[in-house]
Amino acid sequence: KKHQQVAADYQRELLGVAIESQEKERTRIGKELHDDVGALLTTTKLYLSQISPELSAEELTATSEKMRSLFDTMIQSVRNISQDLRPVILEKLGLIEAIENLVQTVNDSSKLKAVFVNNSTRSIAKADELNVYRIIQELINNTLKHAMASNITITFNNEGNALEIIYEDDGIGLQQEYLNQKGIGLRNIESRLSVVSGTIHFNAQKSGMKATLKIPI
Amino acid sequence: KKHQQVAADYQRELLGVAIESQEKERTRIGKELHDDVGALLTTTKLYLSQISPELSAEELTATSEKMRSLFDTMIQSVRNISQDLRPVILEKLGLIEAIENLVQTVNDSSKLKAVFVNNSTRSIAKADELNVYRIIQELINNTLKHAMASNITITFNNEGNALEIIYEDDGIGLQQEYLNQKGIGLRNIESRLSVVSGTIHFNAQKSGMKATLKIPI
Amino acid sequence: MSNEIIQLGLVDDHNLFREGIKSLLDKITDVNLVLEAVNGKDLFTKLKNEVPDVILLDLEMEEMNGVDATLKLQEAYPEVKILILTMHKEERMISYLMEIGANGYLLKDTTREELEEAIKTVYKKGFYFNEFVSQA
Ligand SMILES: Nc1ncnc2c1ncn2[C@@H]1O[C@H](COP(=O)(O)OP(=O)(O)OP(=O)(O)O)[C@@H](O)[C@H]1O
Ligand SMILES: Nc1ncnc2c1ncn2[C@@H]1O[C@H](COP(=O)(O)OP(=O)(O)OP(=O)(O)O)[C@@H](O)[C@H]1O
Ligand SMILES: [K+]
Ligand SMILES: [Mg+2]
Ligand SMILES: [Mg+2]
Ligand SMILES: [Mg+2]
Repeated sequence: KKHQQVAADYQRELLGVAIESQEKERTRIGKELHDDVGALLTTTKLYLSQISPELSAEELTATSEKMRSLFDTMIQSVRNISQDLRPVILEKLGLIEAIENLVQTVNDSSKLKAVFVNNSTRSIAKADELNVYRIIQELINNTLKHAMASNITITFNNEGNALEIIYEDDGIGLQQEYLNQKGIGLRNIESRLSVVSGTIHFNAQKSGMKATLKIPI
Repeated sequence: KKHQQVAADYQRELLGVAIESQEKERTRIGKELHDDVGALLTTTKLYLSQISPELSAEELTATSEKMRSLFDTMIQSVRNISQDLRPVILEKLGLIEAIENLVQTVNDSSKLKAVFVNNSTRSIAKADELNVYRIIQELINNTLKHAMASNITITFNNEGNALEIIYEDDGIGLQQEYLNQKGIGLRNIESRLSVVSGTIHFNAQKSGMKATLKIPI
Repeated sequence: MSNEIIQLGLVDDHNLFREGIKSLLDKITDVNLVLEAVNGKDLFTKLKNEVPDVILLDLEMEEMNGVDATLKLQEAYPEVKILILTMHKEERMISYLMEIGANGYLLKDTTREELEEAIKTVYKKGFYFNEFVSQA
């Protein structure tokens, strides 16, 4: 096959994966909303329907106590879903702050220790930031899911006319076979890189995994 | 440019649009959840904090009445968002029922009259159904948004080894300029067609718009 | 009409929602909760010990969902009255479930009064559809 044909097929495959993964995400969120938030809302409304002037003071207090705790669960659940969908920090404060925030969340919510070293002085286009953010998010998710690592290090450098991002973990390492037969996560990374005209390179390592990304500034 | 190069560029452009539109949707839903459901939850919880044994019967009834109506709004919001994300009828009952349901919703919620005529006897692959559903959904949304039409007709026919879908409205018609300079909606249609190896053809018409789609069975 | 005690089953995968329904049932006389299950599969295991008169059945559940459970109940326990209890209000969903043998359909954002009426009506008359459903 000619080179260009291969390129067209490759882009077409990435498109298929992008659409498939969007639908997967829609299903996941739709289910979460419906089964979780929806069920909690209807449950709370059931308790509400029991509140009436006939109730004793104790019953009234007990019922509103139950409702209060259901509210806290719902508020947290809606906040998580919407935060996941829309990284507000990125929108408001930009990429560097948003990565700081991701790293902080990892440190707070898992045993892993994550570090972000920012040596860059020039930044990428605003329009590319969300794609880079999603890529780093997926790399972190993969470390959490697959690596059994203790440390993550993310480094930003300026390299000529590019932002260089080095992502490392000290887990079990990414085997060559997974790079040949990628999941949705790694292919989404490629899709986003294709959109920002960036590259990714997985460095051979004795242990852990190391990826070097270049994003044109 | 060579033909193949053009094909690769085209697929790459579709990919960019797909990712962009996914992020737009995430932002929209994240906002909707945060502003509609999240804010209402907080309000409802405030009402809850007013409920106590000291309230008079009237006050208690009035407060729970207010809460009840807030619950109805929130439940409806969650239902709408999740229905939009994940068409359950399609998942459980298949494409034909799901199109029936779409058409019914149009008839119930707008002044438009929509008709679905199903002459097909053989069906497309289960895996392609969601893409076809999303395409028809976008065509309907476009009619609702842009066409000022009174009627929509959707017809399914078998045409050799393909499902033929004819989509018609009697509105202002789709001008050639929009086909040259497509929005996200029309390009998403092309992306999904590219994934299912289908085609779309916009027929020249005196008035209204007519599109003929072919999806391989 | 004599005051028979209605034996009720409750099938839903959401623990807190089941709790909420149970707290309503506590205040309904003549209805006795005799079976509680977290999905269709669990239901059929428990039916071996106890067969209720009426089953409140959720639709979205892992292992075996409410649609499949309805189909299987029609086969194995046709005398049991099925009262669907769900968030879904799509007309096609309702009519499909009616076709395959559900005896009633109730939205989850119900009230104590409506729940009581639905259980008792399904038990006595063999069918119950609330206002929303009869508009369909
Ligand atoms: N940091 C890592 N350390 C070890 N193995 C990894 C790491 N990242 C990815 N892998 C391996 O590469 C595979 C492919 O990753 P990819 O993100 O494409 O898919 P996934 O994470 O399995 O699923 P998805 O991302 O679609 O939820 C993983 O299943 C895992 O085996
Ligand atoms: N049924 C129709 N009748 C008349 N004009 C139409 C119809 N469908 C589409 N158009 C025109 O084609 C344009 C492009 O449609 P497209 O779906 O790509 O974008 P959009 O609907 O404007 O925005 P989006 O779909 O991204 O929300 C529309 O803006 C509208 O002018
Ligand atoms: K029955
Ligand atoms: Mg992954
Ligand atoms: Mg559109
Ligand atoms: Mg459920």
